[in-house]
Amino acid sequence: MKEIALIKGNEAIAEAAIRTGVDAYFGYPITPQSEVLEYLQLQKPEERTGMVVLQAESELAAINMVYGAAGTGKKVMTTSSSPGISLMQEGISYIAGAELPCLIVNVVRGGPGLGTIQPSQADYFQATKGGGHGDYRLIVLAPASVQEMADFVDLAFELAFKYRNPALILSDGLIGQMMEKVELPEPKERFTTFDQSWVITGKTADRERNIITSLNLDPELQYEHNIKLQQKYERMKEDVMFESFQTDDADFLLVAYGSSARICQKVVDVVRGRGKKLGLLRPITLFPFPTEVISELSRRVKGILSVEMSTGQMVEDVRLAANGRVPVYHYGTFGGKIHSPEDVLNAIEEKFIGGF
Amino acid sequence: MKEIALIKGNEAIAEAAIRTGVDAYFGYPITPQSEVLEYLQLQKPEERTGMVVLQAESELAAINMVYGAAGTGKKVMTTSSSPGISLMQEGISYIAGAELPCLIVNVVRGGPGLGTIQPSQADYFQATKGGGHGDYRLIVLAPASVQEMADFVDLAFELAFKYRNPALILSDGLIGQMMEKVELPEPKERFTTFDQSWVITGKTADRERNIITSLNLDPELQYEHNIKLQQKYERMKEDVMFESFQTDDADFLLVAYGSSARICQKVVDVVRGRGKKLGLLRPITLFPFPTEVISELSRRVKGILSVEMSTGQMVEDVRLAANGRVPVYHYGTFGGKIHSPEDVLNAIEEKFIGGF
Amino acid sequence: MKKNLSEDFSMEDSLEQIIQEKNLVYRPTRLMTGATLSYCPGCGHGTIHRLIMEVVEEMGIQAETIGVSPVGCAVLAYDFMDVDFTEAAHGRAPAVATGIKRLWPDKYVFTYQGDGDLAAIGTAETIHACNRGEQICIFFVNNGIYGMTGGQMAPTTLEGMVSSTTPYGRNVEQMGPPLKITELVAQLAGTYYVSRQSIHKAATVRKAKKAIRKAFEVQKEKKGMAFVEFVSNCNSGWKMTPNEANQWMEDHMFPFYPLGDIKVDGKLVKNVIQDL
Amino acid sequence: MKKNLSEDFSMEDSLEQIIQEKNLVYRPTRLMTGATLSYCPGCGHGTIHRLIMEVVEEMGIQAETIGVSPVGCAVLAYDFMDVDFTEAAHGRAPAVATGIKRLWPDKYVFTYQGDGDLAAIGTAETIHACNRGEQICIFFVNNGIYGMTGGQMAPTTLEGMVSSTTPYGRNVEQMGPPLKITELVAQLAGTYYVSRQSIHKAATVRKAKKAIRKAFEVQKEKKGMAFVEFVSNCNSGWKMTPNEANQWMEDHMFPFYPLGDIKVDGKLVKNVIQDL
Amino acid sequence: MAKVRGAIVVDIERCKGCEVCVVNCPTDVIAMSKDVNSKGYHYAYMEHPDDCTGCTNCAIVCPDGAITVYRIKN
Amino acid sequence: MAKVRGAIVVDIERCKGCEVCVVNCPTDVIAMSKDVNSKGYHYAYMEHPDDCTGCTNCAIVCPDGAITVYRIKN
Amino acid sequence: MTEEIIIAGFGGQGVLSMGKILAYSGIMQDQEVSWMPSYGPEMRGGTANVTVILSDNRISSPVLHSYDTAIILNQQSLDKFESAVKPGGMLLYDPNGITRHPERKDIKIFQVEAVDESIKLSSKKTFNMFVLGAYLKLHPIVTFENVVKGLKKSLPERHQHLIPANEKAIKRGMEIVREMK
Amino acid sequence: MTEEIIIAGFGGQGVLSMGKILAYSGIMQDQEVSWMPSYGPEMRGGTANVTVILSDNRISSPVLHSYDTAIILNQQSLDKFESAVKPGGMLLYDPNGITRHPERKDIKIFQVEAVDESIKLSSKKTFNMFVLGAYLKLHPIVTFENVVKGLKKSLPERHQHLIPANEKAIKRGMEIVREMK
Ligand SMILES: Cc1ncc(C[n+]2csc(CCOP(=O)(O)OP(=O)(O)O)c2C)c(N)n1
Ligand SMILES: Cc1ncc(C[n+]2csc(CCOP(=O)(O)OP(=O)(O)O)c2C)c(N)n1
Ligand code: SF4
Ligand code: SF4
Ligand code: SF4
Ligand code: SF4
Ligand code: SF4
Ligand code: SF4
Ligand SMILES: [Mg+2]
Ligand SMILES: [Mg+2]
Repeated sequence: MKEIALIKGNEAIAEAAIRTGVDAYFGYPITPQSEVLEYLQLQKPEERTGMVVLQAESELAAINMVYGAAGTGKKVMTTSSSPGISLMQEGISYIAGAELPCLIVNVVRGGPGLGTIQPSQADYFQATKGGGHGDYRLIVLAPASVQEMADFVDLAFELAFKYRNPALILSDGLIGQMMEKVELPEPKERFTTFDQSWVITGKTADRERNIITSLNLDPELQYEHNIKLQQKYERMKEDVMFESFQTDDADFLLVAYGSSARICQKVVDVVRGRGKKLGLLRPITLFPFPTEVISELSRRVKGILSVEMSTGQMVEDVRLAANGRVPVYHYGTFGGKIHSPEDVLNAIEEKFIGGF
Repeated sequence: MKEIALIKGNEAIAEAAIRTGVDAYFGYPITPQSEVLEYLQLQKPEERTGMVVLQAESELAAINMVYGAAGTGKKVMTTSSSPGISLMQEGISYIAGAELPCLIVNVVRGGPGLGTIQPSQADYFQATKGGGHGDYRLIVLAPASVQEMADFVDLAFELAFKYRNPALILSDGLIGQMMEKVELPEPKERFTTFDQSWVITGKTADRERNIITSLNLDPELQYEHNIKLQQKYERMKEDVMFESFQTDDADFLLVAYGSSARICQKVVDVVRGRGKKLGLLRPITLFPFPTEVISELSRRVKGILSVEMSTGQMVEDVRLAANGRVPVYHYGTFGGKIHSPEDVLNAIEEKFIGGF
Repeated sequence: MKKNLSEDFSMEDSLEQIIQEKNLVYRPTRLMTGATLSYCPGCGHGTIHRLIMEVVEEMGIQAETIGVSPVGCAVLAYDFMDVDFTEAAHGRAPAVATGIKRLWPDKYVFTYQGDGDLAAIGTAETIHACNRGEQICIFFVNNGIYGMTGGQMAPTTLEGMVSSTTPYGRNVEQMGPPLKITELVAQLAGTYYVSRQSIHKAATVRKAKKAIRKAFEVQKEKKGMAFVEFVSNCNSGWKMTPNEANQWMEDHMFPFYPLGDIKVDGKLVKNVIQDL
Repeated sequence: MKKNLSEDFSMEDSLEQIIQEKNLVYRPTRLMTGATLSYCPGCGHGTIHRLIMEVVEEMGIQAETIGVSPVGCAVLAYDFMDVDFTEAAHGRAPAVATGIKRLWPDKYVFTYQGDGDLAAIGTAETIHACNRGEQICIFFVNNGIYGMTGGQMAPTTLEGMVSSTTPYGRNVEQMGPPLKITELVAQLAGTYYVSRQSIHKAATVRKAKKAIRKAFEVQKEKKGMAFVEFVSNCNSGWKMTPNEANQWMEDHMFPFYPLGDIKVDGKLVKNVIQDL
Repeated sequence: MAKVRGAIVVDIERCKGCEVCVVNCPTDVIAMSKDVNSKGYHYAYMEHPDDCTGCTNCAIVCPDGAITVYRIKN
Repeated sequence: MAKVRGAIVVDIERCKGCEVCVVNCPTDVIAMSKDVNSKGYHYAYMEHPDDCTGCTNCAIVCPDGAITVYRIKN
Repeated sequence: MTEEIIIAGFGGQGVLSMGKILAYSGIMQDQEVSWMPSYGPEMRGGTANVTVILSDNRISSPVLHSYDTAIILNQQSLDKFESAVKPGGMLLYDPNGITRHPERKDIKIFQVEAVDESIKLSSKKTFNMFVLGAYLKLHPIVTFENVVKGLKKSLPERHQHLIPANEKAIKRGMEIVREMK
Repeated sequence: MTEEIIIAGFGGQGVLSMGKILAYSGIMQDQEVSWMPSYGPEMRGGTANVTVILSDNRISSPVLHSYDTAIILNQQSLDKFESAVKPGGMLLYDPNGITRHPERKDIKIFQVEAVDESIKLSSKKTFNMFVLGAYLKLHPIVTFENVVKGLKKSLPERHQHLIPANEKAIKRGMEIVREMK
């Protein structure tokens, strides 16, 4: 029987990390995600599973510890929130360039700058388009419940190792701080079966040196390297994930991820209750983005509303998917303000004039 | 009579900064832009104009020195290249959040990670969509010549002070390292006529404290602050800038900025020489993006090719502008490899089948 | 007899007679804004704020003073001290202050930073601003913990000390020993005055204020960096009452972070090595 | 007479007789890959690489050793030293090495860093890795300049020294004095062995190699951080010939950066304060 | 012999009831009220006003700047 | 008395002509060639082979690891 | 069945843990639950609130702007949340420190003098359990047995000995709650 | 008129400054110019090249993959750029150190023995000026006077005394250039 717990999203991440055999965590405190490190330290994962947990001197150090440790081919992660994730951009670009698997969690808060510590979804661009320099992409997963906070840790590592690419869980303060009933993941061996031939272990006589680097002084080689990366990003499409709520017969479509999707679910319930055909498409992977299904739906619905706790970021990807076929609107609150189902309802009434 | 010089793009930035009365420069060496700091130090700007020049201990320190100094209401700048700019993302988000005018120059090189030191345009997303956290935008100018490297310094400050917003010059190693004939800007007083009421000067009896901050613990206030920022970003559209080459009668359109636009100019010349109607639209401001003119042109041309030294970034904004009216293709080299006019010609032949 | 005398006096001198403007011997400085401090009851931040403002008031330099607040409990310092302020990113206050001071060389610039801010994430900026001898004051509040984010371990957390990220006490094998950053910066040529103070007792408050005054005087004369550490309590983070916390501080913090001047007039006045 | 004797010998022993495998007394270690070094003629990086590999060879730990290369001229160190390597972002090598070592506690991990990398942008990572006493070796090449990017001022650039960003000499008023980071880290409890060496003369090379050996031994015994600085030339950046540069180094660098052990067996063996 | 007499005024609304003043008063003048202020804190007051010497100790250690001190010399 | 005799072999293509070996040879054995190698460097060679004691000084200071040393005792 | 509750008061009054016990109790009887706190910078004092949802179905939005029940423990919270109770819903409050009492006519209003009672019984630490008891009396959405199970689950080891006191407080809270007319 | 030139050789041979003088000379006679170097990490030795364009019209692309003229100073550069000369274009090279000579038949090929001549005249530092002279003899796109002006502009103060030597070298270069058949 599965073990049930009532825990915060942040704690779910930490507990899942221990259970699914994450080898190391390096992090630095920042609201609203400090519970991850705190929970780990309390649980003595060194004793439970041998997991290494270290509080770094900064997010900069943390991401570079992750970079170093990820080169050992083990499962390594960090968590932070918006300003801390910004500090990691150089390091993330290096990890992507060196093609290392690892997990980064951003429990987003309102920005820009110091902003607020309240929930936000305004780091979508940074997560999906590469906040760091150079052409790279992260695998981006957007959990919408505490259960998914727990489940996505292992999922993220599966994908990260499959593609040798950093994965990012884009959560927010709402899901991080909220408690829900969670089925805890089954304990898993601290061991991965992924190809480890590239790993730094110390060079033995039977092989060439393994080198973890993102440098190619020769632009021709770097060009080739970029092509390889692009092909990998293309391949990731096979792992695109989303969830549909009543989209089959929908006249109008909401697109929302993470906590906004939770709120929109309620909206769909309410609107359906009024007999109107509203559907919700929830991207689970933000990269790869579920472009195809939205493109498909855009042929069937009369309009699309992208709902985000931002001034309008994912809406661009939705528009690119709809490619002018139907109007694509944006509704958002931001700066740490959370929209209520009522807010979204109002926006729907306003945008889909006559629609409801 | 104007003074003519043969200097590198990087030196043009530095000389223009001295001449147009920039008050301070804080920076850290990185190829391919170290000449900016080197040129400044050689010129003794402290003596020439009183300009402050300081080599910081890192890009992190540099951007935060800029943040501090910009609060004095003076003209303050930094320059770096891709990895260094990634390190600045937290600071840039703070500056945008606190609404401080300043100038950041990114002389882009190939990424991701340490990548190469050769020219690239792969930091477009980072520059235009906010590589840092939270909803903010930079004013982004893309020079295509050494002359514009010189001219855009003052232009950037004009815009930065007009909107109290950080401006970024998105250049690359090609323009930074290249020498061209430059008309040097007229010397200008080290003085700005912009509103300085918000500046930290020391609180006098006749006013309230001036506070530079990006913090609003109350999400309602941060929400209001974000709305104010959004309105500002909307207003910036009045300063959108672009250059058209033979777009009036064009059947097909190239869109390219910066050094790619230089290469595409040659392509237009060649193709026009063959009697085919190719045009080029060069965005000068990447934010605000010339969405309207491209949208307009998309009603008239048969296809659009976005040419960038990246795996495809600006092309998204071009697609959003074309909104499905015509096919929008991408052609790019990347990773520090520069495309030649011939490369682009081939791409045109391939994409616009039958077009040429 | 004395007591009787005293009782006599109390008969004549009613409180009303004493509490008169002419008898005023201490009022909180007007350079505190009056806004309710956001700090926990008994937290030292308020006292340090007030002392800084008293010195600014006494030196008459309000109109020339700019503060830089950190990310930490004192992030809102600008709501309380009535001078112009810039709020810096976590750890970057010395760089921010450098930027301000280089452009306003004749104004007074100070940073106000916690131990997480100054000695963890901001280590590089601290060391280099001190090494360059920036003409600023750094006021460094060492409460051995990250107060604002809920009491996590700071670089200054003592060995064995419990925090929310060292629930079983700081294990120096794993996490390293507490860092005496003040002793380190004292050795840099750019620092001119370095001192460690506390503000939990009336006597130490008086000394601390003198140190703050000295720091501003150093800045006035452009002699280099003036760096004053305040060992203070975070009763919330330590999970004690304020008075318990202050007592614990005397018993545990002071032996490791001894009070007093460390560098005066550009010269070390203490064997900083021994103390490390 | 002696000379005659010598001439006699030269008659008998032709070069062919001497140059035989059995007479071999020195060959460059096989743990250098053989790739042509990307360094300028006479640059010390090559020698330091070789010494590290000689020690790794002698200790027989190639299969357990992982290097971390910096951003700096030695960025391509992994092309030359025949061990597994990770290339770190500018200044972050100590954090990267921490990550590796914490997961491979029984392997040997070393960083190789320049003065810009270690003492400017990487100051925080350096101080904190040393303070935590990470069980790694840091090999720190102090050439007083940013070699790779074209000879800009480093934190270690001497007073008055010309570089591409101090074309009129380092002005310590503006830019601060050179920073002796090695003396600072020697004072942290986490460092167990700290030494300063040079590799421009045969005698100093021999000493330097001993220091490297000692550093690896410390790591073997998990005693804490072993930190070895090499004062070296950047003849390109200094705009001198290699031999001029080495002479200049003796005349100018060594007085400020005196050679020798600073901390041995966890104890300071030098008055680091005096030297600051 | 001239006797110094003092008095303090506590800004009840600013007081957070931390009791730091209490232990810093050399003559044990101060105690905490039974009542709470509008923020729910028990505030400081002079329980033994006669013993106050106006030494200002309490005021200068008060983190919230809640105390004003008066003194007369008789 | 037994006399030590040495010899060095310079890997001409590895040598970058830095001359560090030259000043480090106690017996002034080494000089720089007039010719250049394929990278354009004048390389080191034994100008006075008879004086070489095989002390290895030159080899251990050579940044490019271009020198191998042999020695015999007679 | 779905019950959407806001609990609001001063930090330190046990608002969050009351919500947590409620949520745990829900789990004990196989309900879906969510517990969404307000959060802010660490500071003693200040206000705190938590939204708790118990439901037989999957819970969509954990964020609400209107509630079936509001449990209110200070004036600021009353000012903020009185209007957020759904028509026909319920407001339960402790009158201690309240200067402006609730006025709505379209909801049911109840008082529990938990502060006074907890002082009276020298049981200040279980103050929030009196309130919880009052709530359970009015809305027995979870059984007493499950609440005790929830308590056991949510209290750390070192506080398990407090369970009897808590049980007592809950029961007493059930007795002293009264409707306002 | 537009002239697109690549100059390539070892670092230290004065490739970049030759290009710079040429560009300056162009400016002196009111042409548009661009000068685009290869750049890399600081290291003595290695190869260096620069693309120089002189034109009467606005210069579009400063990056080229084919050239009117290639000036080649070592074998690697010859290998790289021989094929990039436009048909009908010109290749000028110094035979010193060249093991595989240019072979194209559709371009004009010239030699200047600048290394030898500069050694002969003990003027190794002005080596690149012999090459420049040779080029100018073949392509007098800028006048000698303007080249001297360009020299003056591009040399830093401390090297101005070298101008006469440079002038001499240019003139000598003009004399010793010869076409290969
Ligand atoms: C880049 C970044 N990382 C982390 C944080 C979160 N954070 C805020 S305050 C703080 C620590 C504050 O501790 P300290 O400097 O000791 O100040 P105190 O609150 O103890 O006075 C942290 C880690 C942040 N805001 N930004
Ligand atoms: C974040 C970042 N900033 C700056 C640079 C540019 N950079 C490369 S190497 C270097 C300095 C190297 O100097 P040092 O560490 O002293 O090494 P050396 O080359 O002298 O051996 C700099 C600033 C970079 N690559 N990344
Ligand atoms: S958390 Fe600690 S440092 Fe922050 S206000 Fe409270 S007592 Fe002071
Ligand atoms: S630039 Fe300096 S440090 Fe770099 S290889 Fe050359 S001499 Fe060595
Ligand atoms: S002024 Fe002195 S004597 Fe009076 S209450 Fe305060 S501390 Fe006590
Ligand atoms: S020190 Fe101040 S805040 Fe604390 S109890 Fe005394 S008067 Fe109140
Ligand atoms: S081995 Fe010794 S004696 Fe022989 S050449 Fe080398 S340094 Fe000179
Ligand atoms: S030290 Fe080595 S590289 Fe330098 S000249 Fe001698 S043999 Fe050649
Ligand atoms: Mg602290
Ligand atoms: Mg260096």
